[in-house]
Amino acid sequence: MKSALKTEAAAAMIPDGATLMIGGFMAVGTPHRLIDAIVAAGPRDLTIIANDSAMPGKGIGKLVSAGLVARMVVSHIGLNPETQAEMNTGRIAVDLVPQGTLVERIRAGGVGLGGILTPTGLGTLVAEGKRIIEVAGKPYLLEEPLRADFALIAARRSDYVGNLEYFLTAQNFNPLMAMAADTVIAEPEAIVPVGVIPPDAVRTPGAIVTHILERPA
Amino acid sequence: MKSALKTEAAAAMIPDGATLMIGGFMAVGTPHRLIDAIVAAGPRDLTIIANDSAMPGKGIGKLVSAGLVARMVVSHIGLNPETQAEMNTGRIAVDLVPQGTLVERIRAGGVGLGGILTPTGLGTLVAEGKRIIEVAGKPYLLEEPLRADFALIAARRSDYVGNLEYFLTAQNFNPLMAMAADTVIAEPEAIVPVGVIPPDAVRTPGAIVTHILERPA
Amino acid sequence: MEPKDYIAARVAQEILPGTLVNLGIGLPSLVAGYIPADAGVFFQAENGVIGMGARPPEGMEDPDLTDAGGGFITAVPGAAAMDSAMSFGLIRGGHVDVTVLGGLQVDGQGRLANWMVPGKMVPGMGGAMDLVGGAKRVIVAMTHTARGAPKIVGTCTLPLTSERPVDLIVTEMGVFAPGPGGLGIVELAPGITLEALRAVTGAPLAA
Amino acid sequence: MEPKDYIAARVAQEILPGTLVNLGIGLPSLVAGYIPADAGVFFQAENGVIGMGARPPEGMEDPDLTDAGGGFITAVPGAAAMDSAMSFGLIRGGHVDVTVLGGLQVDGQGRLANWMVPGKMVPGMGGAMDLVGGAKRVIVAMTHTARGAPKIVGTCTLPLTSERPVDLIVTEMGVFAPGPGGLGIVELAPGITLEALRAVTGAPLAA
Repeated sequence: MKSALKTEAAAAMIPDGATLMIGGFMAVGTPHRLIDAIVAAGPRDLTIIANDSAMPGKGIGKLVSAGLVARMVVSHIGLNPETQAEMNTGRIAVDLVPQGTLVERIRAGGVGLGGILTPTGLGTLVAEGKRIIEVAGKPYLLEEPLRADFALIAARRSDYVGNLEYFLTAQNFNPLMAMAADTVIAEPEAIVPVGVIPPDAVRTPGAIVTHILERPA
Repeated sequence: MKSALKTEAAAAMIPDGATLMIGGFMAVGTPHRLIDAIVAAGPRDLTIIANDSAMPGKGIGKLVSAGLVARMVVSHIGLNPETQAEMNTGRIAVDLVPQGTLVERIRAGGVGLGGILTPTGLGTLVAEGKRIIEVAGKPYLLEEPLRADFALIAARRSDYVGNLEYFLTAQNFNPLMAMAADTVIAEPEAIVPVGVIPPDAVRTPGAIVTHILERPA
Repeated sequence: MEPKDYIAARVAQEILPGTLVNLGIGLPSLVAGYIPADAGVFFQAENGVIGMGARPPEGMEDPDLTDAGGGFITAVPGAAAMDSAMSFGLIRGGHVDVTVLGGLQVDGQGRLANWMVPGKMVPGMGGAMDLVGGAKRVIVAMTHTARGAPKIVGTCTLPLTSERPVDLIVTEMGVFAPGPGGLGIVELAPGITLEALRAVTGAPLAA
Repeated sequence: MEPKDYIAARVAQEILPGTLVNLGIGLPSLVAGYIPADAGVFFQAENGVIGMGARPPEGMEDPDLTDAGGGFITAVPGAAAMDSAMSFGLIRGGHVDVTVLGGLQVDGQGRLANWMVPGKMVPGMGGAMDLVGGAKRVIVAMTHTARGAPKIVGTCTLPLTSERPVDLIVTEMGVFAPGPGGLGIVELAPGITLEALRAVTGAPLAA
């Protein structure tokens, strides 16, 4: 059982230079209250692992605008001209990763795999500097696992065990990232009593959730 | 939309020498009606990929007793003395695979990975004949994907799109195997109208299910 | 009819009933409007839903149901929601029947470039590399030229999306099947001559 | 008290409140009976549930809720069901705090053999190799001898389960921490002398 954590206390846990996985897809399924609190706390030189950098003024875009980000590992920055500009000036180092490969690298980090073999990226810029392994006569790129210091997870509901339920397309990377970080902070829209979420509706078991964020104000 | 398939018609699709993935864990979450119909139809020299061979007279154990199996890729045969005896006489070739590795090999076959790297099995009999790949200075076994001609899937509910819902520990390997076979036959306990299963309760999308078995008699 | 509408309508003819289809953002997303509702076609949005429906009426948008471009959508009866691992497992595992994508360049053999213009525009590949590599059939839907210059070229000068060739190219000038022997002509759009096509096509036409 | 009950009760003292625990079948499964219900310990059954509870009253068994041995169980409030990929992802990804497993042999450095006796008994490894390699802490719970022969040996003659050493061995004779220097003695069971231990232990004791 976990008691809910104050949003400011959660943000204060994140030091300069931390690596954060942040759930969401174009700011849908992103932990918005945590991001606002991190912008207020202002840790520097963050590495962000996420699907995308959203848009200026929304979700992860707020961390970019606040100048807190040193490096991003993402699949898409097309809707955030600020990220593109910061990449071009070299202020933010951006690793672009095919979305499916990003998913599998995060999953590998969470489930203890040493890497995965994928054809995605063969013969493209993505293959540069990577090992090619042949299996059954076909070449594959060896892609290595990703892990983070913190995973910031948006969920629809949590109970006080930390079991998480997601909703429609707000699920996306959240359950994968919750497996792949040393400290997992879940930001639910609602917290319900233990026993209310049916076992088959739980997508992230509470055993791997370190902290539950307090209810929205 | 798919109309429900007669059990006998489903069993008749399976030729001699076919490779079948069959869901279930000690006969829980196993498609029992399909297995009975296959025993009746009697295809020979089957390869079975499954967690275990259950017990004599139950689930996959019936296929073993009927003498239909030439090869098994499983993690456990401890509760089925018939499988052990058939292995010892060489009548059934048994590949024993660590359960977590079996899961990941099936998943790899379903999601298009060329293989996965795992520490499980290093320094044991499981490592024999396998490649060892180093990532970040640590050794891992390269484990190759598994696929099947047919996946026989047990589900709690299906709709006529083929969307599948599972229940508690009857889920186990079913959603993974449904991704990894050329033909997917789902045996639901109930079939409900389209739109009744909430999108977030679907664990196997109907788009990958080839046939839905008729309701239980 | 605008070129993009012509292209979208023509691509729609390639979509068989009962299939699972992923449409890229922009022009490809228009294809959905030309598929009959009773065709049993399910559209995937790779951010995590199969059974994407049209934009909801105003006031009925849900912030937790969007497409891969972040736009509001609906869910058709029989829709399924999923995480990114399942969504891309479907794409990379060969479970998506058709993907329709835009293109910056395609060569005569079908190699596509659609994710960056070095030094100018680097949006990232998103799911494009996975889709081109993983879908059973890949269709490029694009205008035939960009500011007068051919987009079907002898050799892509932009970074490739995949080394796997696409299966079909649909433009306002026709339908083309790229192959080792060059660009095959499946059909020419009404009023387009071979000379007119050749003048704005950078790749050799197959014999 | 039977040796197996003594062992199970002693292992239970190693389980911290609020942890995620996987118990093997047989002797290890008895450990659950010695953990207070209010300790916030969640038990995983690797066939797909966290929050496994006791056997249900007769007539209230559910065929879709079983443990990894196929026996009927209940689900405690806050339980979560999952597929095998998630269940083993938790095990292999280091999310399980403690696993308690039986053993056929363990050497003084902690290498465990518990999945086959060549030519005699080949049940298969099930999840044992994943659990030994993946759990944060691995405890072996077993009787000290089998038909009078030591089960803690100088070198395992049976095939290893993992090259990763286990953290603790609990028998009816005491609690032992294997290590590179040999078998460390954490405690001796009441009435057990060092001589008595040495007589039935095949591995060198650490200084």
